[in-house]
Amino acid sequence: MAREYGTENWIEWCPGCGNFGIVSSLYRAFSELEMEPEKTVLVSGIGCSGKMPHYVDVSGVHTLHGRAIPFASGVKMANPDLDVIVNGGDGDLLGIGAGHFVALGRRNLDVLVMMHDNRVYGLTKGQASPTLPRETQTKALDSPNIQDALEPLPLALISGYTHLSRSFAMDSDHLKEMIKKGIEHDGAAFLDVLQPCVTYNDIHTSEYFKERIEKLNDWDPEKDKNEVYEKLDRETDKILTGEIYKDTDKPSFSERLSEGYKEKSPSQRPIEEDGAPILDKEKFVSKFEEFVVEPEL
Amino acid sequence: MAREYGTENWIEWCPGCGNFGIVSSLYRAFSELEMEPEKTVLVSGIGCSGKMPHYVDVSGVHTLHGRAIPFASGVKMANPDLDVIVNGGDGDLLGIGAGHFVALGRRNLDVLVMMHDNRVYGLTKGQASPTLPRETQTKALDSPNIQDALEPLPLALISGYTHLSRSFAMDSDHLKEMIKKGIEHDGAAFLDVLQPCVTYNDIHTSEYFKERIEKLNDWDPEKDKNEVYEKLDRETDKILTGEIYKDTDKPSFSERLSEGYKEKSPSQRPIEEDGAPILDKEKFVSKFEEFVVEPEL
Amino acid sequence: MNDEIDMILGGAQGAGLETTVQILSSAFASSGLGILADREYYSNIKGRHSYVHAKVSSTEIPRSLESSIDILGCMDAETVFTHFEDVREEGYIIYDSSVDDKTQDEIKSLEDPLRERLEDRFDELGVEGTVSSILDHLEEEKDVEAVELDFPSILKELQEKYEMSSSQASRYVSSILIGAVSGLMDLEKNSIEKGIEKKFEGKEKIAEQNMFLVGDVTDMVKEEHGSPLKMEKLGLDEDQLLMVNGNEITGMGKMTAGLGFQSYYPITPAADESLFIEKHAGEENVLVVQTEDELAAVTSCIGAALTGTRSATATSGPGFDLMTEGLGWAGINEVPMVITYYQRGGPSTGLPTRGSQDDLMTALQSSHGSSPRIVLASGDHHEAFRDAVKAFNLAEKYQTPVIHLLDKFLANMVRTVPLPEIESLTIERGELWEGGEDYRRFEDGPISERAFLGEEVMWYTGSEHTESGNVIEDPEKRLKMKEKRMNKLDLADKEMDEDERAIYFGPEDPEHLLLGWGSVKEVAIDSIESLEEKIGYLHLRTFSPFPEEKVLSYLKKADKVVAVEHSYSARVSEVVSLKTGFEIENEVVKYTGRPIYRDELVRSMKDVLSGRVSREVLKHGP
Amino acid sequence: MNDEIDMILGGAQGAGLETTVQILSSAFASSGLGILADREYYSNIKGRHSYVHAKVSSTEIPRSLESSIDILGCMDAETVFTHFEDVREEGYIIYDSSVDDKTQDEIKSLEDPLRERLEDRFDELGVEGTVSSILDHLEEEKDVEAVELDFPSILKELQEKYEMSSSQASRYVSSILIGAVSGLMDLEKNSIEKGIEKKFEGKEKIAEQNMFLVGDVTDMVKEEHGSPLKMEKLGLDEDQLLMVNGNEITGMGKMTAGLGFQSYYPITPAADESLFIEKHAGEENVLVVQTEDELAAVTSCIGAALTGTRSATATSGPGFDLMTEGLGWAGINEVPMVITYYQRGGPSTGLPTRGSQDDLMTALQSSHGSSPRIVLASGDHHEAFRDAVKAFNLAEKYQTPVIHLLDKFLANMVRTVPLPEIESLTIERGELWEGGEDYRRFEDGPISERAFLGEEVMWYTGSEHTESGNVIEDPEKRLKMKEKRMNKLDLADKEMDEDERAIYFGPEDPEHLLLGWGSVKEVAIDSIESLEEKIGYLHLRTFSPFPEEKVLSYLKKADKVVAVEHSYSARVSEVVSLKTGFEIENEVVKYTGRPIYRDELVRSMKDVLSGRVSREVLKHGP
Ligand SMILES: Cc1ncc(C[n+]2csc(CCOP(=O)(O)OP(=O)(O)O)c2C)c(N)n1
Ligand SMILES: Cc1ncc(C[n+]2csc(CCOP(=O)(O)OP(=O)(O)O)c2C)c(N)n1
Ligand code: SF4
Ligand code: SF4
Ligand SMILES: [Mg+2]
Ligand SMILES: [Mg+2]
Repeated sequence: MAREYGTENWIEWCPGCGNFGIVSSLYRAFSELEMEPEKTVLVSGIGCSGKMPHYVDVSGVHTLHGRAIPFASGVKMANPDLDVIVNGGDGDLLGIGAGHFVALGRRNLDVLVMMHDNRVYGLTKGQASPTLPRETQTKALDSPNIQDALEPLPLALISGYTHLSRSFAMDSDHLKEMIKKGIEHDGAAFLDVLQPCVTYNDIHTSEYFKERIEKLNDWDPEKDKNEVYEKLDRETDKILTGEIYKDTDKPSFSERLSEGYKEKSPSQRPIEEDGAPILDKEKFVSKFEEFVVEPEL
Repeated sequence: MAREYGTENWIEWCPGCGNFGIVSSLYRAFSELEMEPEKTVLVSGIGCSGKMPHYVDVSGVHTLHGRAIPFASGVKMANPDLDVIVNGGDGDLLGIGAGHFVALGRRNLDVLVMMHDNRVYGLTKGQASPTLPRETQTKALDSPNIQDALEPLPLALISGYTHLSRSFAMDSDHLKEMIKKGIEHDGAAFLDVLQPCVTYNDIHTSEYFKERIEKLNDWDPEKDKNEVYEKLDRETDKILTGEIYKDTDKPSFSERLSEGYKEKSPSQRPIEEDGAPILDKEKFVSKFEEFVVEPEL
Repeated sequence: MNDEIDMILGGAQGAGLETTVQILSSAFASSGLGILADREYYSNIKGRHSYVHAKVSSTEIPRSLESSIDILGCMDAETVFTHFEDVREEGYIIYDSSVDDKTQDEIKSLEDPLRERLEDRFDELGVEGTVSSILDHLEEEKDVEAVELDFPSILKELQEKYEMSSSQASRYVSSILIGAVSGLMDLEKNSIEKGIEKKFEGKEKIAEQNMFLVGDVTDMVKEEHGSPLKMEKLGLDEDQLLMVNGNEITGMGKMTAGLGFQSYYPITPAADESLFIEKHAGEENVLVVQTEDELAAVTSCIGAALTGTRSATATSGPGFDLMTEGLGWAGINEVPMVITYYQRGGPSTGLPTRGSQDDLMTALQSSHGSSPRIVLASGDHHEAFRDAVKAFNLAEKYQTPVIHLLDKFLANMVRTVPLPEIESLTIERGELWEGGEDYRRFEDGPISERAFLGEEVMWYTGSEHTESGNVIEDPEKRLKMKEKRMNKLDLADKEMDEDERAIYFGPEDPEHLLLGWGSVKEVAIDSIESLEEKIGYLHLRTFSPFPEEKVLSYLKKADKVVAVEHSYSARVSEVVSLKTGFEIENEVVKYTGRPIYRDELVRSMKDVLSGRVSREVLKHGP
Repeated sequence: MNDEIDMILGGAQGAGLETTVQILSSAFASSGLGILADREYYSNIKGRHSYVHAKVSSTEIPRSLESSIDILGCMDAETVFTHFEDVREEGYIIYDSSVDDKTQDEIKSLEDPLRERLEDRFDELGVEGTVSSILDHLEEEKDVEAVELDFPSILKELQEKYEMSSSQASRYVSSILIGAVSGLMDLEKNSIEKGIEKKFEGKEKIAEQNMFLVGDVTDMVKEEHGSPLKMEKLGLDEDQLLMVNGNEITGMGKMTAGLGFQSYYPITPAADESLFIEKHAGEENVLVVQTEDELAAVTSCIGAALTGTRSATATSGPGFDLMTEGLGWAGINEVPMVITYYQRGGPSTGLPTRGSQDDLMTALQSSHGSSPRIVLASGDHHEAFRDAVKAFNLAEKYQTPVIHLLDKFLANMVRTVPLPEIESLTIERGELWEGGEDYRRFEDGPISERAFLGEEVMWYTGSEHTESGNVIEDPEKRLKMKEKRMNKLDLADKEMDEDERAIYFGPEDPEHLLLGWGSVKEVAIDSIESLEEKIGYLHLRTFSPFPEEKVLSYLKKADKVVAVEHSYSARVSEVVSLKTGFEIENEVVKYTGRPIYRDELVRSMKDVLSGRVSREVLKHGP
């Protein structure tokens, strides 16, 4: 049975903001997957995008600008039974948080990262974000952008993410599917969500995206990286959406850990019995045997 | 006439360390380019690699772990007449500093970044660095590495660097040439230097690299990114060295700035005359005219 | 005729309030009135309630605000609900009569706690809860006059006249408020016109439409209510004034000082300073760089400073936290650089668009180990300008980082101020290398001759180092170099006039003392004047080096000392105790992030001076 | 027979000193001797001079070191040059006679300042400057006996016997030193054997070769010099001891406390703790994660803590700076997490492998805004263990971050200690959610019932928030929530025994008081015992909440109060002044990064107590 995943909090976004599309697709994906609210954790950074967890009735951790990924990593590593989803802005994930973005790929930790790709810093009033192309001048900029854009998908590919997809905030059916695929993937998944910012980005509007989006059809994402890289060629004026890359061979982070971890994760292990440490004196001495000296007197 | 670029400081590296090869190639490159010591600035991070500036008789800025690139960027932006070269470890540039590494590419600032790629954290006694492949267990590791390696060249390519090369610390002639090409390039250049760490990396030794290195021959680096990406294919057991990619079309950072900047950079502009601000009362009032109110009484 | 008017104008974030305020302020200023306007808003782009709380005066430039107001200008019903209790006896509420029947339940953007308080309050007052019921109540109880305007029909008229769509017309609500205020105060038509022209420069059509609407509403209001709030027109005694907020005046100061490089990563309430500088880079060609994060902002700023460029970065708490490692590097490397630090409500993301003075200790103590830093704090627009210049002079003179503390209140506070006295400013670059052989960056001490990168070969390192800047671990060299650096602060302490570091306001030989810093300055000065007791205000301007003697001399003479601050625990008392051992026993604090109002400070001071309480927590302001 | 021996063993970093010390310490310990060994080294992997300074005792576990020594064991000439003046009358120098002719000029790794001092010193002493000239001088002036060993020929013998290459043989120098010390002290052969076997577990051949060499040299030395330093063999009164350094015992404490997650980014001197835990993760399965930087270390640690896992991270100054933003988030979100903070020489990279206590204010004040944190500091191995456990209990009890301060001295200090009393430990998890409807994470106060992520739906945010953890800007809610959090610290202050937060050592009713914290503890205790004056030592263990009453009561009673600390400005005095207003007027500080020696502390205390000086800066140790 589908659940309702909304909360009673007033939604802060500007009327018409693409984030409404994202949150409603998320509700739908959660419903279809029947996500358990207590076992699902949305982790976000700071930005318009970062407010998302307050509007979803699963656990939410609204963190610091740029740090959603490491917060989420700690949660997931300590309790792998939770489904952990990161929502970040493009500034959040690829500007101040770029180092963590790259590092998550190296771990292939089973987390879905959804990037609200609006090409501006929404919440701080419209500065250029790392996905805004050079020479573009959006509304709040005093002169055209002088930094080049990063390409999020190739970057994620290089970083080691094993599931890559892109969708559009205004195409709820498609986005919902991509969210589901990202959640279901076992490993680090990255979903680039094209998100119109109606207040500050007067260039990459809904129409702009609609005109350029080309949905991947008949594309088997389990491909070689080179092929994927080539497919993502940025020189064309098309923006591909869909499930672009998938690698199920590479072990996820928890598979890389010891057997013991898989059986009992850090959050599940008991640490005391009647208030006394599980690691009692006897265990202590045998565990740290090499440090124990028995003086011969 | 060639100059001597050594200093009198005792060199701290372990006997046999690949860093000796790097510094001597740098001396040679500087000699051949006749670098002016006052106009040349070596900026480094923290690590064995970070000690480099103290051994070279040009200006040296030994900064913080991970921050060599932004320090260097400030120097170069404020005084574009200086030749600025960054020396960083693989941990320094791709671990703690990965965000800056990516950001430099977006600016295409005219700086050469040389990465001492020894695949370990040398100065902190041999932990895995971001270029150490998964499942590899170097000397100081208690168990095999569980994080995947980053591929530095593809990452630099994606990030927007316009000059990419690789060389080997023990091949001084080749490395010297790569350093020269990197310095001469106008834009962000990245040079991946394979560097044996004789103390902590017993896997990626000099022999290891020698067996695998394949020098690029007849390769015109002014190629399309896809082709370069494919060429760098990591699946093979070969390690390509040489000048891999070059893009001379993309404007460098200073070319992106205003005419005024090009004429007089921040460091060259006078700010006072006889102790009084250049921006005097009259200039002030005309500059900030829109804030000036003349009450009509 | 009035010589002072207090007002609040409110509306949803993004609905045009900014425009209203800019045009009105400019009109006030060009009519020769002094203005002070605080801007309150949520961390939100559109939809949350925001307001401007202002005082206009015909006799002086106002220094502080009152919690009660003469005019409440409401763009929407939420403004009525949020502020109705602040209107004074015989005050005026301008509002949209088409929302007469609205109740708070219909207003989704209202936060729950306020909603609950309103419910209780309506019960208490016996008010039904519609907008009109509130207005009725105010009229009955406080003789407050409602300036009823039917916004939709007024806009309709505009829409028809200029053939616009209704959604286009809805953007002109700002001009309804302007017109109403203008009517009540009988503002000169051409001062409003000037304001509108300035605002809509290059968009004549829009300017015309706004003028039409303003004129229309002005007439309506005058007809109905007269101009009961017409102001005396003494005017201020200056022929040129600036109308600026704190971000702007600080940016102006930095540019006057010769700023060449400013790095920043966007953050409220600091970013506007950088954007201001970028926009006005002009022929001075200041390079403003948006970096990838604050780690890069501080380190690129240091890099630029090493080339001899006057370099700065601007940030607030979260960004500053990330800068502390870089700050330590700048300290050990004796780098003259400036961090302009705008405090906002913490901890963590806290109240990101609200004011605070809670980061004093952070500014003084962050970054591990010890190295000298200079910490200045500005209390108003004038100080902000002068400190911005001074910061660079001190940074270069003592070759050490300078933190310039400001806050959100000042950053967003618009004010008319006299033109800064640029003639009296000097640019001091400190000891510079004059050329010669064998340059060593850290030779002699405490101040070494400084050469710029590009002039000589030199080394820098964050490790302990020799005079040449090369790494050393030798214990005696360590002692020497550490002392060299720390001695700079002692030198600064000797050389910097204590009278500039702590300024006293008030009667000679005060009985009691109010102690504060930063943006409590003006409300403190106004308050001591309103108190019967003989009380002075000691204003701290420099925290490092700390003006110990002067501060102690005032503290010791006072009967009661009261610290006033926007923080939970009166940080200034902690600093005073740390630096002098003097324990300040009374405090008035506010940490809601809203400004301190004169009347609440006066009231609380009475409580404290009478000995009834030793700590008072202020709360006014929604 | 001796009951105490002081020694320094020195050699180039990476040349085998570590092995020497491990084997010798283990031999001492298993002979029932107490040992304390400080490890001094450069920020360098190979080649720079490093040494171990130890005290061995047959009557007790030593608490502090002396600046002069009985044995100087030199692996190379640099050791002779660096330490020769520290050898006592009638002491012993073990050295390689093949370097007899070496002069300091040939030793490239010597730092220039030392080189210059040596030159002057040789002039003063009228010594030529070769190794042998120094030994001659010592023999003449101080009756110091040289234990001459021809390292090359000794190694040659080994080489021949076991058919190794000369470069292989050169790695056995460590055993020459072991043999010589063993000979002078007449150590039991089987205790050495045990040490060697432990060190070379699984490498029998190597163990055998080392044993051979040790035996060989022991015999040579005994023959030539007898065993003048044979120790009494009273032994310690325990049948099981631990031999551990501070990193290890802290790691053990954390694991005993139930640590489940530890994040770290490598940094000296903290990293070894994490590596230790990783290595011993065992069936407790502690997850140790090397993150990409400290920003990730602190934030992933917080994330893990939210799941109910006892989580920690360990770092030192530069890393802590980067953690401060995260710390504020943990504060406002009431997250129980532990930062184990190992101080080292600052500012900036400073002296990265040397000790300091200069980060006290940093630990207390970093991170903008205000939120509660608990700060503990350990003074020795025993305290480190107990505090590691306590840190988690307090973090969970008060639902707030805890900073556990340690330093490089303790981190690397090897010591024999009694087995920790695990039986007396409790694990306290604080108020936990017991289930029910409508969970709200921040309900009630000051301590809310805590549920873990995974148990209930809940929200966290770094912004000011409601009881549910949703963003709010309402001023009254702000007041309430801020107070709720700050009140936790008041509660902790009430509940935590002041007697555990500040511990007094010394005579009843002392005339004077020495005040310190962290690793000055034991040298302070030893020193007051050596002074004639009636003086006590007050040891601070908890800085937040600060044990104000107890501290003040001691301070007020004392005639003179002297602060002792490894820092430039005696941070503890600043904290005391800040918290109590009491100004401490005397201080003994050391900031070379080398430990404080008992004799120098005693000497300086005499100067201070006599009133000759109020500040003394200690310098001993190369
Ligand atoms: C350390 C730090 N620096 C700066 C900020 C200010 N800040 C808040 S949101 C934001 C950027 C938002 O842009 P993005 O991540 O793209 O999110 P969006 O609002 O566009 O969804 C910034 C810089 C902050 N909160 N913390
Ligand atoms: C903020 C901070 N964290 C950690 C360290 C400790 N540290 C010093 S060097 C180093 C890593 C060195 O590895 P790499 O960058 O690969 O350089 P290498 O020594 O291998 O040349 C680390 C983590 C530091 N100095 N600063
Ligand atoms: S500013 Fe842009 S991204 Fe933010 S809520 Fe408004 S429309 Fe959306
Ligand atoms: S540890 Fe490795 S990288 Fe560092 S100096 Fe030694 S060999 Fe070179
Ligand atoms: Mg964005
Ligand atoms: Mg490395």
